[in-house]
Amino acid sequence: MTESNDRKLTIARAMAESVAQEMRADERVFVMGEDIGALGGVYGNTRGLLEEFGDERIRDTPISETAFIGAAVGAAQDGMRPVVELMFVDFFGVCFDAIYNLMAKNIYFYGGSLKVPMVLMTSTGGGYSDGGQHSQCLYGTFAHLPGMKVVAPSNAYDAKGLMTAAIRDDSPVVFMYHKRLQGMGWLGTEAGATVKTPEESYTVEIGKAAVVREGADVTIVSLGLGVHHALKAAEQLSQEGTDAEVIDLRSLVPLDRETIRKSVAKTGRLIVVDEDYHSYGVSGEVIASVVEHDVSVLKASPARVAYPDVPIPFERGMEQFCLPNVEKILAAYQEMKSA
Amino acid sequence: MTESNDRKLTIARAMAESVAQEMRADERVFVMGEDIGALGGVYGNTRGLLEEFGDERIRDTPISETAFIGAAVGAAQDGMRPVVELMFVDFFGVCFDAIYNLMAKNIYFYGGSLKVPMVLMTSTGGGYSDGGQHSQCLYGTFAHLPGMKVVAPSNAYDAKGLMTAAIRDDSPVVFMYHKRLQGMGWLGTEAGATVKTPEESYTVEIGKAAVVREGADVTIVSLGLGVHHALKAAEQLSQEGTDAEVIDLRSLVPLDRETIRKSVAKTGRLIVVDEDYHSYGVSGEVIASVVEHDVSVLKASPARVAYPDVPIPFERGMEQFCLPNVEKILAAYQEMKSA
Amino acid sequence: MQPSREQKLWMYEHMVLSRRCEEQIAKIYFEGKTPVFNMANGPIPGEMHLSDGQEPVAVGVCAHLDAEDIVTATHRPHHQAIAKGVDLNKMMAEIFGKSTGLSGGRGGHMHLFDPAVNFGCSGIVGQGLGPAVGAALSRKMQGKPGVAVAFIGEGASNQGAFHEAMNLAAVWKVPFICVIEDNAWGISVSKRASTSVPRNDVRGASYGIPGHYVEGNDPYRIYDVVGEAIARARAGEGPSLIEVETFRLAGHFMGDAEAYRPKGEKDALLERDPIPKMRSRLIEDGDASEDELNSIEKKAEERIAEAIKFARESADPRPEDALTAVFA
Amino acid sequence: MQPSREQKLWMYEHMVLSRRCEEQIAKIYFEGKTPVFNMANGPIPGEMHLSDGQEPVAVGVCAHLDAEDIVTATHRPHHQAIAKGVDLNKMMAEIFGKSTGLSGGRGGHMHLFDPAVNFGCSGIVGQGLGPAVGAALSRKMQGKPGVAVAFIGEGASNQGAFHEAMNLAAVWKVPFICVIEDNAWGISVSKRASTSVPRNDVRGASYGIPGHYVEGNDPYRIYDVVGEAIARARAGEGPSLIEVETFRLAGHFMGDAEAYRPKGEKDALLERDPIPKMRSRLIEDGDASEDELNSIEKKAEERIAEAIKFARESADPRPEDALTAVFA
Ligand SMILES: Cc1ncc(C[n+]2csc(CCOP(=O)(O)OP(=O)(O)O)c2C)c(N)n1
Ligand SMILES: Cc1ncc(C[n+]2csc(CCOP(=O)(O)OP(=O)(O)O)c2C)c(N)n1
Ligand SMILES: [Mg+2]
Ligand SMILES: [Mg+2]
Repeated sequence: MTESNDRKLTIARAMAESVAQEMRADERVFVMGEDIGALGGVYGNTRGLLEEFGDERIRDTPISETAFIGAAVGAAQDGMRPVVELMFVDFFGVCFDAIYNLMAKNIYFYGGSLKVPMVLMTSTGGGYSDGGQHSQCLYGTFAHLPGMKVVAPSNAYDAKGLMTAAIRDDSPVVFMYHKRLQGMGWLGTEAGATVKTPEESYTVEIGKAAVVREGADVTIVSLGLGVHHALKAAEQLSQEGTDAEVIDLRSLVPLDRETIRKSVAKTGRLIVVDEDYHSYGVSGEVIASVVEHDVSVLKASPARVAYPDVPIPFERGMEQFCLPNVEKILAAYQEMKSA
Repeated sequence: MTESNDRKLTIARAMAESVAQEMRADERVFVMGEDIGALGGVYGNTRGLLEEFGDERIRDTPISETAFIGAAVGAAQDGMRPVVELMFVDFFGVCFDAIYNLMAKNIYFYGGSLKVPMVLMTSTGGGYSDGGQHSQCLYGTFAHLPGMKVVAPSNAYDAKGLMTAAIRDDSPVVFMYHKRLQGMGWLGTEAGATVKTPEESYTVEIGKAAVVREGADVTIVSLGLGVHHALKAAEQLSQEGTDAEVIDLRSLVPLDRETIRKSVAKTGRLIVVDEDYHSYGVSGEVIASVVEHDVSVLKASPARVAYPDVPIPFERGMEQFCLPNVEKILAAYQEMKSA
Repeated sequence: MQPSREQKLWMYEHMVLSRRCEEQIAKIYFEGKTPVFNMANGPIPGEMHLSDGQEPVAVGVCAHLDAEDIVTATHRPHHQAIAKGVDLNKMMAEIFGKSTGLSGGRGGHMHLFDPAVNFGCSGIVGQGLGPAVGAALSRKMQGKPGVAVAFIGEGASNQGAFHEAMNLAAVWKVPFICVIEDNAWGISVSKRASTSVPRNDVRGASYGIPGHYVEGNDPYRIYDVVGEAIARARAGEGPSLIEVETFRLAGHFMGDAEAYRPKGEKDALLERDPIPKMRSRLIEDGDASEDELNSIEKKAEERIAEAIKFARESADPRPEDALTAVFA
Repeated sequence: MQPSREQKLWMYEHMVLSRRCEEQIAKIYFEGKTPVFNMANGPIPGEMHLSDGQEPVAVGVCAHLDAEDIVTATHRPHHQAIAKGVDLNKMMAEIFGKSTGLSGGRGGHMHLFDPAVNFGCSGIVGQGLGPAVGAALSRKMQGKPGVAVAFIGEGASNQGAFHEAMNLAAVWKVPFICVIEDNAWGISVSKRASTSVPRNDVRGASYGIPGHYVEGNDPYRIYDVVGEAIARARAGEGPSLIEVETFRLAGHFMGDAEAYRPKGEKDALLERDPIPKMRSRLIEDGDASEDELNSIEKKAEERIAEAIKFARESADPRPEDALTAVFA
């Protein structure tokens, strides 16, 4: 018999397990979104919930993101704790007012006298030829605007713990899960995302990055799928005698600048890997956060491996050309070393 | 009699003049938006147009931003050249799909076989107690996403030239004008924005920053209203014998990294002034663009004077506490020097 | 459904309260803004949307509501807030941006939130619809009483959020009512230029729910029609859509030159001011004496004066408090 | 309005073309995706939304359209593209992601754009509505002929974009028609669970425009009702809203297990396949002989085979071309 703490879960199952546990413990928790009922979520993260909790608490919605995300805010303010899904983050354009201007600002407009305990979960990422309106990450877009916490796990352990923390948080949390980490076979899952995950409920603190590999020569900062690229690159670098430290941000808001700065102070070198668009996003912020604090720690110009500033093409060769990958990380390090 | 080239215009009038000239020259140009007809635009930038061109070409719209911005895209693809207004940039949340996913991506989805010649003009900025849903800049939000050019003038000369360039551009251009530069008395206009503006038509190239003050000791990069703060800070610094160079970005997409890098290579010091939110935005991007290119040019850690990551409060003291200003720029320089 | 005498007097009282509030704000708004009008200056800076003329809608609706019921209001929220029972001192202090304000000065006049009476509003046209539907859903799921009313303007009825919220409320059959204040203008754009139907009541059919139009800016008729819709909602029979004819006697916001209005419109409207009209009616119908009404008016004046005094005398927030209350 | 014999044969031809297209794509889609199904692999990677069963809507509408007319289609666009006359080779090459594709492989199957016949589509539910209204406005302003048709699904009718676009088109009285393909499902969510009215035709009244519902997934009836609406639009009488009953014989996308469908639904639908139905009818009505239809079918098969050959043999785009065509 497998011990509970040996059990491996996909991120999809880890998310569903967290939601189910919180729903059992707290009847104010409920789920809304498109195809999260009978279908169990396009990315599997609500599978099994309808069967256990019924359609009052697991609510399929019309294709009306503005209304149902706005409704989640209203319900959260009225004492419920909704978990609401935006099927693809790419769809945020039809409902961002309800997210960034309403969900994210009402605590402030209430002067802190009310809570807005809700989770907005949304899928991110490309790499499987889903085209320019179904493959974006948009991490920077969400993280730029105040009033919402933003998390993005790279593995099932963190996914479960962050989801539980998010549901228990009295502020709105955006939970961005990467499709290629979900463990849906039909998307070609990254194996490293499926890890040991305790059955019992636990939380992972929102706002704390994880040093997922220690090293002394270069710091590679990433999130979501990029963490796995970074770890693989680190493996290869270690064969050449270079010892890379890898930081999994896990949370974009709050951003754990301490952990990043400490690491770069040690290694003197920084590469940021981000599947979101290159400019005005995560990669720029991480670099600026380091150098504004103390530029002298850097032994070389920092580098970013990010998605270029172009819409995401459908065709595989073109899309792969644009995506971050292990080779690009290695090349960035080579350039850094030879500069 | 005032010579034509001595004539000073407000940004509002400069914008309206550019649009009028282009409408006279090209009957495909027309204007759509809320209250841009009889009212002449809440910020005055369409004043006089209805009288000259009539309500077929100067179209007041319903409060339906998704529909009329989407319609502008359809009209642009069909051979027209719409200039469309989103009254406050803060309202982008109700219609961003039509902007970032449609307007910005259709040229790509057409494989370049069609043009999308349209201008989206929108007002930005706070400082006059209009509260958290009417005072944002959101520069980073627009600049982060590919497929749209983004300009933000700091004075009437640039505003007219950039508007003319934008209308003549075959790609979508977002024209972000700062309310406190418009020359609407009721908003307490920054005097430096009202400058000599030729009557004849001309363009300012999109994608070129301007060195608006030369200096050797520190580079201050900004845009819009921030440029005026920067210039005032530079004046004060010069009294202490410090010679600041001020760069007016004018355009966020494309971003003129060359001009910034050249300047910082000369001065060795960088301060970015941005009224948009601090994290994941313009300030981080500018800093990263410099250090990723060559970190060794910096003699001190770069600094940013940006809007903190909080919603914009109504009350004057709180809002002013958050906004960039001359004192904060001077303090940033002091800290940089003493570090 | 007819209002009782007490309800009529309550309505009159709250219409007068609202009007006195707006009159005082209008006056104070110009402090510090003369000789040069600069919106950023004075004790009440920023945009200011007054509700003069629209008071009947607020009282006709809120006469049916208790503190536990939910209201999401618009960018023009004072009459609605007052009718819903928002704390007047805290509301005025918020409008002045004081530390004692509803949100300690963070919100301002477009962002009045009072959890004690379940009142909220927003600066984005149509933004309150979703939250009202969600609050109504919350009550239904929790088995708790309460209806949710979203006020919007007639201009907002062409915003996508309207359609989505109406449909969602109808599909989920929650206790929700959308009340459209038809003041014929969305800033400078007339209803005719923006709305494809003369009256929004017909749009109820798009959601399989009752649609009503109430003419005449008449508090009693509003009370009547809204009462039925609220009874329906409380009985679990689902949402309704009600459009109410009203008018604004002021500009869209303070400083609005109103040049877009046809000549004579404003004067004609002033003739129809609902407050003197209700006053005469109360007397004609024998519902109140001059004295009673004088006393109501005097009290209202005092109440507003007190709120203004409270606001003026309250401390400014500490500037650095701008950084607090972002998260719960 | 009844289709002529030529039009009927044109309709049949394009229904068959579309069906052969989908059948071939369905087959090829699995190349490289067995034994392990991974959407990212094979000559046609990514999501794939097939239109089997919905062909009558596309042909019933497009039989009225010329190349100059505008169509904005959905995420399920093949039948609409084929009926609108999109270049088949380039379309297939785009679906395969080839350099010869409509956008050189940048778009893929959800982003088929052919300026030669004014055809576009999108991956966002309801996104095509605004552009269609704008194109219609453009024609009106330029005094050029042309109507614009936006296709959407019944699920999309609850998106805010629908409401805004309908209202705008009606206020501006532009030559625009919204055609709703009611296949009863939005992915796994039934129309009943998402839409507050059984039929969207009633929503026309919200915009003061005609609303029609066409039953039976019947190409002739669709032709009839759409024809009137298009004539109206061409005559400058403004927009219409038409919902058409149809059904999808496939899953929402390829790989959809369709467990949400009630038992027996799929089999019942297969019985009602519109293509064999039209075939029999053409013969019964004496509009075509077996031979003629066989020949149409054979040609369609060949045409699709040719398009696939073209696509397969075309060169891949250069990877670095991903960086081009961002701006005009
Ligand atoms: C989404 C959005 N678009 C535009 C605006 C700007 N705006 C504020 S009030 C207003 C007019 C609203 O008209 P209506 O709904 O009739 O309300 P009224 O002002 O007449 O009370 C507009 C266009 C906004 N706040 N939000
Ligand atoms: C704004 C938006 N929300 C959600 C989706 C995801 N999605 C794609 S197709 C679809 C169902 C659409 O249903 P319907 O409009 O009936 O069209 P059908 O698929 O039945 O042809 C959904 C929810 C999307 N693409 N865009
Ligand atoms: Mg109005
Ligand atoms: Mg459907």
